Amino acid sequence: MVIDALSWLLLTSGGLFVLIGGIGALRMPDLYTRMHASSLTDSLGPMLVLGGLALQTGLSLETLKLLIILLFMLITGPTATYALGNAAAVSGLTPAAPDLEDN
Amino acid sequence: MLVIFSLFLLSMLVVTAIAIIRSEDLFSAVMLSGIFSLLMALNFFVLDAADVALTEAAVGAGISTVLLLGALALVPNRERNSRRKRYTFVYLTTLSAIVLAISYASFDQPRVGDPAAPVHQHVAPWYLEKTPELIDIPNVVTAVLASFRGFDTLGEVYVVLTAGIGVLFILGNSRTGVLPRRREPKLTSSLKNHLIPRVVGRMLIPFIILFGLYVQFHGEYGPGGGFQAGAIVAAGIILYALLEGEGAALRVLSPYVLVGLAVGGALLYLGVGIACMLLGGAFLDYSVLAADPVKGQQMGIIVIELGVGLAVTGTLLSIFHAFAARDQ
Amino acid sequence: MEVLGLFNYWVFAALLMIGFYALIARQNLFKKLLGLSIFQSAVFLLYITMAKVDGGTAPIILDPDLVTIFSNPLPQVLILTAIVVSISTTALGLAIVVRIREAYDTIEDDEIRKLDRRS
Amino acid sequence: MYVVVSFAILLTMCMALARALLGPTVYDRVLAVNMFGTKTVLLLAVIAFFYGRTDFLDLALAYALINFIGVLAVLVFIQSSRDRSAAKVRGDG
Repeated sequence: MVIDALSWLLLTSGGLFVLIGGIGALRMPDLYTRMHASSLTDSLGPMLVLGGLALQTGLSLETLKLLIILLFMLITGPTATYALGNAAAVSGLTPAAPDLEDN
Repeated sequence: MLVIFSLFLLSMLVVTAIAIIRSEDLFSAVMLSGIFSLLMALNFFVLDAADVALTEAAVGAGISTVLLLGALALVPNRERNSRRKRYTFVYLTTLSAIVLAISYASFDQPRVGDPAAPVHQHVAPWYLEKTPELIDIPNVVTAVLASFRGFDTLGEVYVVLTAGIGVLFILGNSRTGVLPRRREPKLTSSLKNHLIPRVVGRMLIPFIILFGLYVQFHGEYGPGGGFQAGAIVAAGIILYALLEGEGAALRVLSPYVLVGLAVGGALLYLGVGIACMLLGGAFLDYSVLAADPVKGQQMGIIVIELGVGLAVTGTLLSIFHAFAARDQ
Repeated sequence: MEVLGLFNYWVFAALLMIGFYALIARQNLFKKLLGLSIFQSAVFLLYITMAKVDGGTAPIILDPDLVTIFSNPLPQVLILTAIVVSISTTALGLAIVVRIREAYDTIEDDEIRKLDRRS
Repeated sequence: MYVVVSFAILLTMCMALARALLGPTVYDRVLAVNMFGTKTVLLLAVIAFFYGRTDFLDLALAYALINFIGVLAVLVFIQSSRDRSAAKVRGDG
């Protein structure tokens, strides 16, 4: 019962974080801030959602599969973000930060 | 509930398709077609087609983006912006009329998921009923693919092989025959000076190949089979080519090995069929392969799935190298 | 709800014609190939839609004694192979486009026709 | 409850799609595709649980492994096209 409640809590908060990341990716002003919004929630969201799902099944082959999926997402997500940010920075894309120009 | 999922996913599919057609930047069109493929896989999954969704995942996520980009590197990047678009209005009205006509005709179609639809009445119940008895593997899709409709699948494998041979003939080099020529890896065409993607990518490759083998040999019990496994293994090796340069990948698996894999896989499939004939059965009737017909069927399915996997891996990798080795 | 059951067919029709529009109205050969693959995907969607059975699940019989509703395996088999065939044939088309670019230095259909007429 | 999570993911997918359509630069579109890929993995996992067919997690695993390749291919493509145009400017292309 406690595990069930905990799993629902993880699932809903995961859904919330995913949604926040989506809003950030849509509304932020330039590429780097969008990447910031989406990549952080792309790591936290799967952790919470897949963790919640893992609590649903108990200890079984499914838990193992979920953990493997989570592991690969945690490895590849930040790498892809790094590569993308690096490519954008090398190509000369600058952050749109009007406040910095005043200093 | 699933109806609403479908509504969402299908509407996104149409929006993406329109965006693909409208965008004049071909690179964005390729990116959007990646999203299109993801949405298509989700739709297949919601419609209960796990095997098809896995195929779409294996092909759409890696291979098709890589091939489209490989071709895009050799052609102009932008569509010419033609101001005078003649007949656009005529086309749009005609095609909208056809859409409306098909939609109107759909009111005579059975509703989606109607169990009384004609398509579910004839041969499908027989497959579902007889598979446990005749072949005794859980995945009916694999059973139908490899055994009941094995002849059809043989044809498909040869179509894939023929397309691969066609690509090699069209893009091959005149000096070295139809095989793409070996070339020193250009530093620019790999991620050699990006340490993090290289380390992570190299770590992933064995897992991708392992997962491919799992899909290959678990295909009788869950979603999977030769087509999916071939595409996944090919994706793993393409990842190596992206990280270390195309030449390095060619040193691991030379063009001759790849063509050998493709042809060998296809011949393995054909050979099983002929072996069945020699043992006194019909072409591709695996029952004669072992003393127990059910065991014979299972043996036949495993061997021909292996043939399919080898043929698909070899063909897709040959196609990839043919595009990658082409000079601008 | 009864009408929503036909939504898949409408999406099929729309995708089919979107792909066909690219084939006939766009001049760029690469775009034509993308349109062709959308056209193919529309057909895949139609087949998989027909395979669905209400309350069914994917046709993997884990326990033969348990009576469950399964979706129709046959259209799934046809489409499974068709997906791999479609990527190979698209690659063949792309190869031809690459060669056309090398021969004519353009991949716009009307410009190629113009060059052909001139020679 | 699975429904709530799946709708959150579906809405996020819509936003990612909007970003892919709007995206002023190439990189925005790549970012959108990457986001879309991770959301697909999550949605596949949640729907597998919703259906009660948890043996279909293989699909999510396939995407978790292979999605990465698309992004890297895009980066190689961008890099090589930049190098090529740089070579053209120098006059040795």
